[in-house]
Amino acid sequence: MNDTAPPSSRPHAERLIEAVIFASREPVPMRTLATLLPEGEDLDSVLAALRARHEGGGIELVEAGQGMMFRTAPDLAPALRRVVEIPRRLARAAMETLAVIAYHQPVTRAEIEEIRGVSLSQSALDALLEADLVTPAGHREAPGRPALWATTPQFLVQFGLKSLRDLPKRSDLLVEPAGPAPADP
Amino acid sequence: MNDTAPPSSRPHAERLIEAVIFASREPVPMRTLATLLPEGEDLDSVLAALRARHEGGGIELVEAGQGMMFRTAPDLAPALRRVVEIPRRLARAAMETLAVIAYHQPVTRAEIEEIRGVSLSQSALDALLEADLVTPAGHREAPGRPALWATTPQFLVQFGLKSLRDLPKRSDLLVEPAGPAPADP
Amino acid sequence: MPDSDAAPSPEPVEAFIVRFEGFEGPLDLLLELARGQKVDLANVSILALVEQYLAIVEGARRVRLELAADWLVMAAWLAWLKSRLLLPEDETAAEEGEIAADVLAARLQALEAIREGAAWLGARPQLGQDVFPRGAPEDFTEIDRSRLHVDLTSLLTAYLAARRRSGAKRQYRPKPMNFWSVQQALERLTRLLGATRDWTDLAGFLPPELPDSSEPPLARRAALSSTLLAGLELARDGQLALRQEQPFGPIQIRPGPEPEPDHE
Repeated sequence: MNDTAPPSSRPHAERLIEAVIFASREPVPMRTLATLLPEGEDLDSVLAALRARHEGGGIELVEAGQGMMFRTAPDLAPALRRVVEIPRRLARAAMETLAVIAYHQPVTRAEIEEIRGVSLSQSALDALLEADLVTPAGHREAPGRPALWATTPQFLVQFGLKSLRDLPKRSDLLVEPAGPAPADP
Repeated sequence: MNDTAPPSSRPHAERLIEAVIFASREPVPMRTLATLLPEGEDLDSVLAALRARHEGGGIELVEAGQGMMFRTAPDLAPALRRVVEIPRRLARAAMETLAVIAYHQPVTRAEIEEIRGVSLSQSALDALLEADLVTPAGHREAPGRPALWATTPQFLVQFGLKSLRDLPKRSDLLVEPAGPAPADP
Repeated sequence: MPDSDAAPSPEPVEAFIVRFEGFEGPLDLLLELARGQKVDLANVSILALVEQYLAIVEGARRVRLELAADWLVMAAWLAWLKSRLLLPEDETAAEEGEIAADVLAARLQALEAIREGAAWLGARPQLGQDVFPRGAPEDFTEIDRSRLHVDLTSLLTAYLAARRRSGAKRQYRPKPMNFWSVQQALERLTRLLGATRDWTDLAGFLPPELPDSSEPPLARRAALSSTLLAGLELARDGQLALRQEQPFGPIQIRPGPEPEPDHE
């Protein structure tokens, strides 16, 4: 065992994984964590112990994108906002555009406009690009070869999602399951 | 584990201070921390509790400058360190000098300058000496007994050559006649 | 306009006109109107929506003359839809109306789903807004620059660059080309011809500096052609004769005029 560590030391593997995730601003990929782990240790159980240890604390361990990260507990947000610098929130149009791209990706600008029923403002697209939430994803092989848009890995991190599958299903979003629209009387 | 705290069991003040220090870019000054504390809470005891909580873990609370910050435990540093090799490139002058020495060795400094058409900078020669690519090789029996330069065995290793004969012939390199020059290697 | 009996009371219509610019386009307004029906979106009355929309756009035009084109385009399409729904001319028109109403309902549902999706995203704790990452990340990466990145190509490129640079400074000095001239061949042939009686290979009269084919072939061929030219010159003057037994065979010479009786 480590002779420099304090006597009350927790398991080496847990300390190591805690340190590397804690030190990083971005989620640490599972692969990286696995390579750090001593032979024979199980990453899942180490992570479970770590999560339990921080439960109810000021920071919590979450899975975001393809990795693990610490972030502050959500209920502390109001108090933290007074101290930490906060970027502007996304405007409604940008947020809706983001939702369209998230649900329909890869999607063209024309399709976004069709779904929202309004033309896409440059400022909304700029805001999403600047926040690294969306990215061009090639072209559709159709007349004019329109550019396609998709969400970025940062999108998952920003909203604390493990993958795009974590997005609620369309049918869950509509209050009632969308049946066939009835004809008007 | 006896320290697995049930959710929200830790005091609010401790959670808040933990989160603020975690999320801040710089060490958080004591003054700032004090203003965040609810009336009647004592900062020193909160910090003491926080420090005790992380003792023996992967991270520790340390005082840096006039503020508090979290750092990974020093004993973990060797396990976390990752060495990335980024090989250096030789500067252009050093590379040219090396090439002239390789093709014309043993060669004097004056001859190198004559062939390159510019004076030889000490830094270029130093770089080659430091990289163990060239070495002094005696003196020319001529007025002033100028030092001669030649390539080292390391030069062959570095460029993956079995011997100097593996270098492409000068006549194969130079399309136009080279004019008066020392004999081919 | 027969709007007062079909459309709801004019009170909410006035409110909509006031907030007209708050809507993000016609579809946004239609969705808001559909929500106002307080029923599941799947059971919304398209006809009621159409009439409300037309009433609002009509009202807005009374207040302001200019109205963005997409509002009017939607109004025209809804007016067409209304006619198909209310008084279809025949079965085909009625069917067209039903399909169009379904399309509109589906578009409203799609927009509603996106609205809910955006709301769901907006309600999540957002990194940098509600929850915060490590503010002062530590980097454990060490960069080792002790190794050299070199290859043979860069060495050769450097050598050529060095030679080219110094070469540009040197004065151009064409290499002297020492070829055996016709004049020299003429002198040598005249001199040697005296010692010859019989047919002799032309190559035997080449200068002694070209003993064998190890010399650059260019110099040898130049000497040979000069000697041949000299031989032809002397033959014209009748001082010697030339013959070649077969094409590309050795050319031979001997002193004296053209040997006419040779074949007889």
